Amino acid sequence: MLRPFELSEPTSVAEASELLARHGDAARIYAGGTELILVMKEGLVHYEHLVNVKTIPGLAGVRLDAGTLRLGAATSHRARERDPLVRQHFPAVARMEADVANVRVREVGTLGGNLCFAEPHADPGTLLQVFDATARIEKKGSARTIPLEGLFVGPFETCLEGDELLTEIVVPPLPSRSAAAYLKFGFLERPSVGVAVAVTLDDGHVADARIAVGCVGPVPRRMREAEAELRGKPRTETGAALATAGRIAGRAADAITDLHGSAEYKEHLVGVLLRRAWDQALAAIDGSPRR
Amino acid sequence: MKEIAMTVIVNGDKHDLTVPPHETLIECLRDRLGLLGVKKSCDVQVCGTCTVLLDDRPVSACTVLAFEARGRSVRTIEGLARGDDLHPVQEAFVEHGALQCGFCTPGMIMATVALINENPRPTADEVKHYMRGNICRCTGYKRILEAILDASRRMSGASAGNGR
Amino acid sequence: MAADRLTVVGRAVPRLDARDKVTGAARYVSDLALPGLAHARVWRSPVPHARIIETLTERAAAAPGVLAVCAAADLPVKRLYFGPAYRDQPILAHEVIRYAGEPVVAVVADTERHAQAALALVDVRYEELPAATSAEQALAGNASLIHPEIERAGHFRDLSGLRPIPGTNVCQHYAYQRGDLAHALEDADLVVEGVYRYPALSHHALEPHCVVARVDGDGLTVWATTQHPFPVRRELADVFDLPLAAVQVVVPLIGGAFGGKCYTKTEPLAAALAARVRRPVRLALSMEENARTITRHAVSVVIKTAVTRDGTLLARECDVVLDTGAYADIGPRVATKAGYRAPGPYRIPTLRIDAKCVYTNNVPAGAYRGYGVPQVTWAGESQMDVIAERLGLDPLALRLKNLLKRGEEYVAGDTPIDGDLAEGLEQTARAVGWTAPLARGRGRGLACAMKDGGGTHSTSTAIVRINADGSVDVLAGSVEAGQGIRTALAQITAETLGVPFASVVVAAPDTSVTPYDWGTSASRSTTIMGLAVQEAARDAREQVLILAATLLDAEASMLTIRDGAIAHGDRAMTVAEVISGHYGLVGGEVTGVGSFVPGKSSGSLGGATVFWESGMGAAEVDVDRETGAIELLKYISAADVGQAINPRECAAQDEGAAMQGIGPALFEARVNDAGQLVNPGLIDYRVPAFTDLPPTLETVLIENADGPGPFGAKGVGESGTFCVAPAIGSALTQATGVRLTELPMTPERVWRALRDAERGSLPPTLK
Amino acid sequence: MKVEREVTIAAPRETVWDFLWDVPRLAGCIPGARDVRTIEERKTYTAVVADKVGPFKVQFPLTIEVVDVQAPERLRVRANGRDTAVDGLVKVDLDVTVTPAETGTALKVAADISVLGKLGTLGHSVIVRKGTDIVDRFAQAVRAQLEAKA
Repeated sequence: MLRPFELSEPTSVAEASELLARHGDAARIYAGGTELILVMKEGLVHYEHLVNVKTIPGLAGVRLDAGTLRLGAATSHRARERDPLVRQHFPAVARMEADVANVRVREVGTLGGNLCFAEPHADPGTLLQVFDATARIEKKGSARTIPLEGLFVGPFETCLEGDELLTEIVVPPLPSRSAAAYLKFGFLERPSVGVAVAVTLDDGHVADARIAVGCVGPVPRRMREAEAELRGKPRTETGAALATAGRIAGRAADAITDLHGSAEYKEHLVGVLLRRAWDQALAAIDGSPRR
Repeated sequence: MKEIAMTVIVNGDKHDLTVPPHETLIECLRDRLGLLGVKKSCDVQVCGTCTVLLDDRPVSACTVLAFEARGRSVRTIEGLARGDDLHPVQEAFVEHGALQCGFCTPGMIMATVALINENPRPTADEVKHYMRGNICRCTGYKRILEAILDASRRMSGASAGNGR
Repeated sequence: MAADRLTVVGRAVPRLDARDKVTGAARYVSDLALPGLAHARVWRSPVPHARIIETLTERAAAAPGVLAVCAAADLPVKRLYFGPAYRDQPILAHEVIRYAGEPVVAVVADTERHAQAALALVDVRYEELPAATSAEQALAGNASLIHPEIERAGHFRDLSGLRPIPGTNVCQHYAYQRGDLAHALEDADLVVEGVYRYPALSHHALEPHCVVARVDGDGLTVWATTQHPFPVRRELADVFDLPLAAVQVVVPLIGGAFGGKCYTKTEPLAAALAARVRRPVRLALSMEENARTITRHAVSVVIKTAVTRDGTLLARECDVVLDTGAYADIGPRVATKAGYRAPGPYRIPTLRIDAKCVYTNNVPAGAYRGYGVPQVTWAGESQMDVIAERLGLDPLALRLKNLLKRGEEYVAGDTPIDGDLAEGLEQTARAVGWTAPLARGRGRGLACAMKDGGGTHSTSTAIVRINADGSVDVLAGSVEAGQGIRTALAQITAETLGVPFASVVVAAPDTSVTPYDWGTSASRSTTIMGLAVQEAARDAREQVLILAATLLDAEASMLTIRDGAIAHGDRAMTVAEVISGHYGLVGGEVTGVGSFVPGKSSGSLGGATVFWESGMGAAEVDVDRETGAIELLKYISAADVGQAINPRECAAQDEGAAMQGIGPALFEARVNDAGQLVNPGLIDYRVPAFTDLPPTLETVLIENADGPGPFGAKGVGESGTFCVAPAIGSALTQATGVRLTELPMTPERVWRALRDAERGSLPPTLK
Repeated sequence: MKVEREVTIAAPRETVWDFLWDVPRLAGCIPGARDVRTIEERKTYTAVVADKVGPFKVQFPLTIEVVDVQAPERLRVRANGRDTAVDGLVKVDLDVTVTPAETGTALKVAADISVLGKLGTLGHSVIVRKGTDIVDRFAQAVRAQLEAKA
């Protein structure tokens, strides 16, 4: 049962930022509420003041800007799951969104809410990193853009200042002869292991390889040491490199033993999902000129 | 604490309400409007017994706040039948025995209406994916799947009739 | 009455409660509101074992809207302890806390919000005690006694013979032996032994427990989500020292039960709080609180089987240990039944069974669909496959060779086998394509099991009232928890009376109106309450025919009722006309009474089973070798229903039971960390979802009209849960060569077994 | 939930053992601990431990009880406390062993941490990670104190 709180409905980022600054720790941004309302109902945390960002025009929307995908922080998972532009130009993103939680959470939950609540067992924060996505963070009078990877500080913790709002995620297109893929594993309500890859081929070689692992560690992270194993390899001789990259990424993921499984098993799964996501990405490249 | 005045259309009826921000949609529907067909079970958005349609989209009434229905339409299980004339999905659930204890049935049916509205002839796998968030502990899901596929056939085949 | 001349029984008529349930009109206890209703919330212990020093309730009592804050001593009751087997459970923890989650203090307030807010102001000072949070720990020598002395409740005849082991945490010890064990072991060509483990489960019926209690005058009315209205009435009568007639228990529709709502749970607390505040009180639990109220028993089984080279079973030894948690609930009977059914549906000359029901500092364990059979079948049937493999025999042939035949004796004194087990298993094997070639990497497995159905010494009484307009009221204490009992009883009544199905209404159980019934569990209601209803309907029918005979001037024995009318020569009268004709006014009614009382016999459990409920299962799986994930492709379940009263509902019961078996087979389990339940709610406790429906889920109904129930019916509620785990387990083995002995067969466990097998270390089970 | 960490400290065993009884400085090594008070010398202490996981702040008034002392090699302590705001309860059984090692002293910290009540539902993995993190930082802080001093 929720304890009472004040709701304010600013109509601009500046107004929202001002409200957050004024109320400090007692205030929290409220978008879809699919995670925030749960922990408040559970009594784990209480905010005197919720700042509704859905009343700020311009935060919801999916636009394609010269091939770059601009995702409003307040757009729902279902919007990206079903948007023709996303499905055509960023099919991996649409597929990932289609498997987030259940259809009701996807109808209401937003990208900004998912990323800023920063529950370790989540999907968008992992996949979007392999697109080198950036996050646009605004507050009254100023704005900054950071790599999405930098947003996550720890479980349930981001780098946002008290009066800052995440307003947009910008997803640049992959180069030609590229494709991304995301696979996850687990049988509980939240995923146990998530691996994203983006592969670029050039003249039969791996021109670029990007790998991100989520759900296993405290935050979703790019695995650059593992990526180095694959860059430059002939596409037909990546077997050994993928195995090594899988081991490196598995260890670097900082797995722990918990309800989702043992650390050892999670590390193993990182390797398995990496190879399968890799194969899926290559198949996508072969399937069409650019994905 | 400032209450929010709002107009909402629930099952076709207009209601002018003032709700505190912390009131959930299920509290509003059950306690204020007496719509006891909306069921509360897990209260953490997993089981789906509280599924209602907000502008024809399935949401968890246990976690969506009541004021979010401001200026929008809400449809609950009570709003499907027209008098004694059941909605095709309701009919299919009865005929296929797609219910036993009935506690998941209102949510299951509302999610099905939303599914068919969005995807008139879903495949079995599409039904399973869409309905993954509606838990049933009694039936084993087989007859619910059959009822949904049958209802989708009838509704898309049904030119006239109440294929709402 | 031969099956072909049946007009209502045997037909898939729509459920009586279907329309209300698909329109949202169905009402459950959790929907009930009464004027002046107060709301209760419970402060639960965070620790598994402690001595209560002091309960600090002043601040909570002063909080807004609070009507009362009660610890055990504050409850206006004559008897604080209750329980169906032992009177060992306090309404609120008294002096000692025995499990994490145990209710210690209750707050009653005018609104739920006020009750919730006041709960945070309750504090309890306690001194932690060493806790035994597994059966092994509770059986260890140094374990402290969780219940130094226990008092038998004396409510049930079969539980009067309980045998706790003094000075230990064993609250029931069932032992049975026949034949010469040493001799059999010598004669055997192969002796196989194994240890099998089944996890504790949460019922997670979608409607959590809910009770509304009201004290009026000197009596008490309780609306409760219970499967046992009459035993709850008896318990409440004891707690408040009231005559049974002054206690009314009403049970509307229930949102799923599966055994979790058997016997008494939160009813005494709600009633005591209502008595304290002199206002009706609603105590509605959350799903997480449900998981801290009742569970399925975690069970370990050490099983040893002696067999000849050609696969003839000579002897079987079963040592079964059940973790029954802090309070016995109905655990002692579950342990007894688990032991009794451990050997399996086979002809085994020599047996030694030992079953122990062990107190621990975990959440109490009680009834759960299958009542011990899925746990012991996991062990027994898995071992049958080990034997088949070691002897190089086909698992189907090995079972057919040893399955008891119709008329054979399972145990001296118990009812001979009343079904054709071999036919059921063969049909199951055919349906899964047992002999068809297998795609690469896949595997098939099958299993069979049986339980003594119908409960022990259980009795039911029913009343059938034919009203003056010909409509019929059935008054029966059976609870509708989704299994379709109201529809079945209406079909039995309509068929027996010869009136249209639509004219029959089945009342909700209300102990002040519906006659005594032992309870709704053990797949008993269609058979036993069915017989009572059938007898009541015959009684009413005879009375109508006698009245009609006088009005039609005919011989009663010559007359019959068909479609609500009695024809004689060219004259015909409707039942309504007969009744109002007799009473000479529009009113009046004919009332028939019927009851079922079990016969007396010696059987090992002190009572012969009413029927045998057999279940067969076959599975086909594929296995992802890299992740260990088992993909269930096909599951076939066979149920011997004798005569299906409603074929669709029978099949639906079996499919639902199978899905409840798929959960613990593949992923479902409570995680207990030193007495702390780590996964109370549905985010971390995985119940089967839509995506777990295999491409093929098929039920085979076996109908030979050979059951003791009306029209040859038997019970079907539980058999679908029996065989899922062992069938999937042996399919896994056929596909990959590895064999697991502990459920659930999660991907990680399968992966580890595959990896160990690759590294050449002996697969864990074949010691 | 059991967490074990071992660090070798470049300091003689007696120094490490004595440090364990220098309550104010030892308390300084417990992340988020303050207001450490001695109730009964070498027997019972109290302290307030505040910490947070993202937005979820907790504050536990801990009573710390020395359960067993086997000087100079083993010390067992039990701490528990309740955060009434979040209705969470933490229980820690700490088993600290101090044994000589080639390059100084091996300090082994074995903690059995259980977080109960509402807080427990935050998610099993978060608690396991937080518990591991606290024990790590405690062991490192002790080493830092002793090696700086030595």
